[in-house]
Amino acid sequence: MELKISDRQSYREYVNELKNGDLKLFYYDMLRIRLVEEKIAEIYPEQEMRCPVHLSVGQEAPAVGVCKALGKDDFALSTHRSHAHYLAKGGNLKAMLSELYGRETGCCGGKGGSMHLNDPSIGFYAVPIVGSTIPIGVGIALGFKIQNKSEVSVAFFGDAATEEGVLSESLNYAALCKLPVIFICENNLYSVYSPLSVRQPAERNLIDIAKAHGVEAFKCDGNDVVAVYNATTKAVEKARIGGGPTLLELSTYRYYEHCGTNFDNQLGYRSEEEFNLWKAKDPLKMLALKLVEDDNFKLEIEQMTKVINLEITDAFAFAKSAPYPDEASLFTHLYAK
Amino acid sequence: MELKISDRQSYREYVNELKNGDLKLFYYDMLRIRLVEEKIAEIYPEQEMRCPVHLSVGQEAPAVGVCKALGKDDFALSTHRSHAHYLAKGGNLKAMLSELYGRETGCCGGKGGSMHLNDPSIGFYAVPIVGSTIPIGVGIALGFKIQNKSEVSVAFFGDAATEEGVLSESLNYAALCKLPVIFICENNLYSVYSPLSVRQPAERNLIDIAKAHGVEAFKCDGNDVVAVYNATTKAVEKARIGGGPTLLELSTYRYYEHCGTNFDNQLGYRSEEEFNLWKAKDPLKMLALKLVEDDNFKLEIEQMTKVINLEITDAFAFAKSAPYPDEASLFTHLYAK
Amino acid sequence: MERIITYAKALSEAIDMCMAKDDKVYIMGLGVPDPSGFFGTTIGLQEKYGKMRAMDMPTSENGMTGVAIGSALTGMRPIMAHHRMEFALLATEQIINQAANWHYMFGGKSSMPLVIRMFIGRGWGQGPQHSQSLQAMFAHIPGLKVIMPATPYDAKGLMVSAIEDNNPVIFLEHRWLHTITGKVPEAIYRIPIGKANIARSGSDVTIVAFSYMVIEALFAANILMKLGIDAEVIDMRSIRPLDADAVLESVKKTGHLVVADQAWKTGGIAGEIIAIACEEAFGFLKAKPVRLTLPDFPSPSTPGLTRYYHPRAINIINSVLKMLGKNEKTEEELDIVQKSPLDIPNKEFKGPF
Amino acid sequence: MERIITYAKALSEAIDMCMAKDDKVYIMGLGVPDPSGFFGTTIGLQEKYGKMRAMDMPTSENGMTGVAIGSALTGMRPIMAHHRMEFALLATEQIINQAANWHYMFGGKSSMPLVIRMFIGRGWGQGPQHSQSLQAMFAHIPGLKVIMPATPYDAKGLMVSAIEDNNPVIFLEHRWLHTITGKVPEAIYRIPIGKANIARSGSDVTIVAFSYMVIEALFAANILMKLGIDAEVIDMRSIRPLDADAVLESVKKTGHLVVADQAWKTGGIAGEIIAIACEEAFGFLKAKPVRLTLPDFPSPSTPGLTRYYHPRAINIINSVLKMLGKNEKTEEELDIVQKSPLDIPNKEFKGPF
Ligand SMILES: Cc1ncc(C[n+]2csc(CCOP(=O)(O)OP(=O)(O)O)c2C)c(N)n1
Ligand SMILES: Cc1ncc(C[n+]2csc(CCOP(=O)(O)OP(=O)(O)O)c2C)c(N)n1
Ligand SMILES: [Mg+2]
Ligand SMILES: [Mg+2]
Repeated sequence: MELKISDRQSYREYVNELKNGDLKLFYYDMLRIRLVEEKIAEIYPEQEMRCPVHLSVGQEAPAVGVCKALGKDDFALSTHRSHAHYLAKGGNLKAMLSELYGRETGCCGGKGGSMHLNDPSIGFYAVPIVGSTIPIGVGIALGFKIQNKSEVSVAFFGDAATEEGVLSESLNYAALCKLPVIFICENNLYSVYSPLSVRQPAERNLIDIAKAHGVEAFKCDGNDVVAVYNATTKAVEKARIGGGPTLLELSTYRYYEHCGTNFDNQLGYRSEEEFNLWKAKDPLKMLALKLVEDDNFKLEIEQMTKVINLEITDAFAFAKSAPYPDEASLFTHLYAK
Repeated sequence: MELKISDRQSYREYVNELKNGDLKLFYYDMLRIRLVEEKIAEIYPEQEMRCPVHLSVGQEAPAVGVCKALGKDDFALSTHRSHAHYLAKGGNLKAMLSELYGRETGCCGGKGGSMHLNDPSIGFYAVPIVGSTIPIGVGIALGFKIQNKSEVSVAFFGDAATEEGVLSESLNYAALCKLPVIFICENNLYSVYSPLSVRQPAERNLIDIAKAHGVEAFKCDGNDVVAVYNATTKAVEKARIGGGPTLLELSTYRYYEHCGTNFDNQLGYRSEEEFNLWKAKDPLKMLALKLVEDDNFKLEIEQMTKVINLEITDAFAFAKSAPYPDEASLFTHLYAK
Repeated sequence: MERIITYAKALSEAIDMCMAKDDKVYIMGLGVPDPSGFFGTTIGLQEKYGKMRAMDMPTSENGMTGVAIGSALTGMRPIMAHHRMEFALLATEQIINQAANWHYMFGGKSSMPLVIRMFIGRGWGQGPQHSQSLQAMFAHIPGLKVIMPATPYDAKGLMVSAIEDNNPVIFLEHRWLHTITGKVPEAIYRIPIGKANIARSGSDVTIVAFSYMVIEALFAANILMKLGIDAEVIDMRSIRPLDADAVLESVKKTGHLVVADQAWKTGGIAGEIIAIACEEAFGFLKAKPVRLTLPDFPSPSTPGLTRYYHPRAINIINSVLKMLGKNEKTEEELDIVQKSPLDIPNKEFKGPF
Repeated sequence: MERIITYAKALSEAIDMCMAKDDKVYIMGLGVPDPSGFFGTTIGLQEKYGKMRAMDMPTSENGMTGVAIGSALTGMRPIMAHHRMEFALLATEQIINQAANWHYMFGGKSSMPLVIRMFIGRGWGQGPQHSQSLQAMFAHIPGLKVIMPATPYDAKGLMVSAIEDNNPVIFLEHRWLHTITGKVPEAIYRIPIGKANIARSGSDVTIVAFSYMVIEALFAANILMKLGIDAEVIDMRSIRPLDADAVLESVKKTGHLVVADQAWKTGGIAGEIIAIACEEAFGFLKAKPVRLTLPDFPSPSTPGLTRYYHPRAINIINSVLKMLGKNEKTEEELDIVQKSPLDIPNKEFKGPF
């Protein structure tokens, strides 16, 4: 069978016709994120992307599952580890890679680098101060509420961010004003090299913390993109009709080192065994299992991969050939008009 | 009957001999705090105590109940509303009043004013930034733990302080390291003029928040000094043997305005009815009820009052006649040697 | 239009008018709907605009600053108010890392209309954690604007400009100013942020001040006039952007510079102004420039010490006299001994703040 | 004793020696026991001193600073470390309101031995929230000490002094310094906090610098020497207390002042030093003083812009040339074009930080 999928858009159109089309799109988006990240990892050593990068490989399901439940005008706020969220929310790949390359075509015009991906037109901002986008996400929800809009806001954050007091402040205020905000904690067990055990008491329970603040909360398998999507969809529906905030804790795992593009299990801060356990339930693998009934799916994956790789090659070429911002732009955008 | 109680010390000796001696001392200490505060309220309009004051009248039971469960080397940290805590912990009345009068004999040499009462020799510090002494209290407990001491640390704070994220950070760390710290929340329903309802969602529950962080927690009637004492004693015993932190939420009520020495119910931010409800269960009244079986107790109260008033008169005279610090002392104590 | 109102009323009018005109403007802060209403500047707003546009908030300064920032990203124009600058220190991360940077670091794609009011200044024994004046901290940060109006007229016009500005503005109000009165037009008007005002023109010496120190500087200038010295008083109004041209022009004319700032000396804005003058008007200065600031010590509580802590008109006068080679004077000699205590803004004040 | 070690090793040695000597000393910070060990400065400490004295911590900068402060009240001597100054902004309230004030405001009754290490500086596209240099903010606060060592020798001696000091000390480490090498005695030694070092004596011009800019200043001085100009380089080492005497003595000798600070201009410490020179050495300056700083814009990420953002030796050289009335030069003319990219500390560095 020959699929007519020459670009992302037509692949979308194509699968929309099929049974399981949604799931295939989930797969497509996760695969695209993974291939982008792996390409970055591959050529980062060229030293042309001269900024810190935090890869999301292993954590594609939270990004895609959550963002698929959102509309374009909903907002998502993210962290240092934002490539997946940015792409899943609909961010422009060329603008992202250009930003990693520090070029004027980057989504910050080169001023931000990998840790400051953003695109207001699709409701997306990321900054690398742990926890700091959580209240900003709540504030966006407040803005929607005051203006009687039906949009919602999502704050992505990691397990370390739950140690910042600002989470508690954010939960309290979101519950107090019943704001349309969804707190997404991607618990990947680590903060840099530090496991949960040196940062949080064993008795601690994020779900209970949220509930004690008056925020509904659920745990969810963060490697199961469909489960993430369903849980988020419910939270979004509730939020849109004034039902207030929800917190979701998604279990997940990162494959690469915290910052940079190497594998670092050899350092010993986490075990090979643990790593393999998580790889066994890889989010792409898990979703593929759901789709195997469809005979063509293996073939489709190959096709998707080709299409995506073309897009990636193209985007890297675009980024690499774009110019650096000129000296004058150092002095622009200090103040908004 | 003529009691031989000419000063606080001999009163202590006297009641120690009696049945119910402890309770009488509780009463004595609460009464002393109340009389001191009322005297301040009475003569603050003279405009000689030229600093903001936050009176504790109505909230004597938490101060006395908690501090009676502590030893001299245990630490207590307090807030803007610290007169009661300071006195209950064993602070020197003359040094306190001198500080309110800004004199060189003050516990800060005049540099701090009412909001910075302190006496390291009895383990006491207060500062008026809401929430900020909570982690400091935890840090003292950490210091004790590292040094293998058996002392404990207590952090007093109000209901508004539970809205500061630093509480959550403090609970987490105290539980993580099983530190000997006791969190005392005096919930008097208000932050300045703001009731709980505009600051915290109805579903919010401090006890559950603490527990979800891995910290044991209990509610307790903050107008019942004996209940406070018992709850604290249990928490202290647990902490001393390495059992970790406890949080106690004590229900209580302040009678005077937030800052200053007037009654302000007429402003309408709280109802006369609510106020009277709380006055009906006044902590001194409640304890007196427990002691009425003792025939002499009414008489004893009169005697106590006399003794305390003598002490107060004396202390005010001392403070008022003490000199202001000299100009040179403005330039001392910038750095410790 | 010779209407005389207080600084507090001028502010309240500016906020009210902006809220009436633009339903995106809202105000939040601990105690916004209080009977005391931020020294009278927020009274009645909640009744008029409802709880979502004039709101009390939890004691969560850091989180709530993030909330204000987030709301600004949806087009709202938040005003956040703090009774004391010290409380806002909990929000330093949001203010400095986030609010100040977003427009620039995202390549101009987002804007951040946000006014943060902080009360500063001295009085009634508030002491080391309730009377610090940390304006230099914020004035050091690119992307912020920092306003310190001294008069009711400026308070209104600069508050309107601040609210209408698409950038984060730190609006600092010295608590001794709220009760002062001055002419204020009823209509809405704007004063450009970043433009100094020649509060008094003169030819012998330039006295630069902002916020409450402008009051002391003008008083000093009047006394100096009696002593035959014609002082120019420059009210900076904003300290970021800083109107260097106004300072330089004056210094080039007078050749003498005194800067008065009720903040610590080392690393303060007074030093910045002196540095600018020395860099840009080198050769015009006829005597070494002088700054009058707080000494580099924490803010004490007792009136026994605050009387020596805060620079006043007499210190400005004597700095000028000395700079011009004249003999210094005492307050007694000048007959300007203040009758009410030095730790309150006016005779009517009965404490506490 | 001609032992040559890195700045990182010098720091690690200082910390280790102090921990060995005094069991009250402990260190905490996110990642203290990490394999990377704070650029190698904390490696092995946990193995040697255990988890309670070399501890990782939750990502709770504000609370944990309070914890450190509390522990100091029981006699402990905490060292807290932050990989980036920006993270410590969450703790501004504890640092400025609490740590800095306690000794003074409690009338000298408590002391607060506390070292807070913060990494600052540039490189490898870290951008607006990971490479700010906010030293001026802390240097403005009475009660704090702020140290910015430039050499391995100073790093060790000042770290020992900081740990033994009974006051809160902000210890700032520019991340381009950790790999530089220099002579460091093996034994423990102290360098007094608040004393500048004449890193190079000269007679024609005074170049004042601290932290990484000392490296650039010394390089510039060498080139200037070849051009026949004899520059004195003063390494401030501490910026609070600030050794004004060292600056003044030098300026009185040379009559020319250039201050180089890798921080923003407005309200920065470079301006403070110029203000002091103008106030106290007025009449000695033969040309207008100059400061070389970052422009007043946020810190961009791309190497396309950072190359124009950070002042370097060439800028110092040209400032001096201009000040002395000579023609400015290009890096090409001086044959000092840097071969490795400008956004990394050395050729070996392969990114990221
Ligand atoms: C306030 C703050 N403190 C510390 C850091 C340094 N830091 C960067 S990423 C990170 C780990 C965050 O862990 P987590 O939130 O679990 O996200 P993950 O990296 O696992 O995706 C830390 C501590 C930071 N960026 N901000
Ligand atoms: C961080 C901070 N924010 C705001 C304030 C202003 N303030 C002083 S006391 C107070 C109310 C505190 O209420 P609560 O903690 O319940 O204590 P209470 O006054 O009821 O004893 C507030 C908001 C402050 N001192 N510190
Ligand atoms: Mg994590
Ligand atoms: Mg309360």
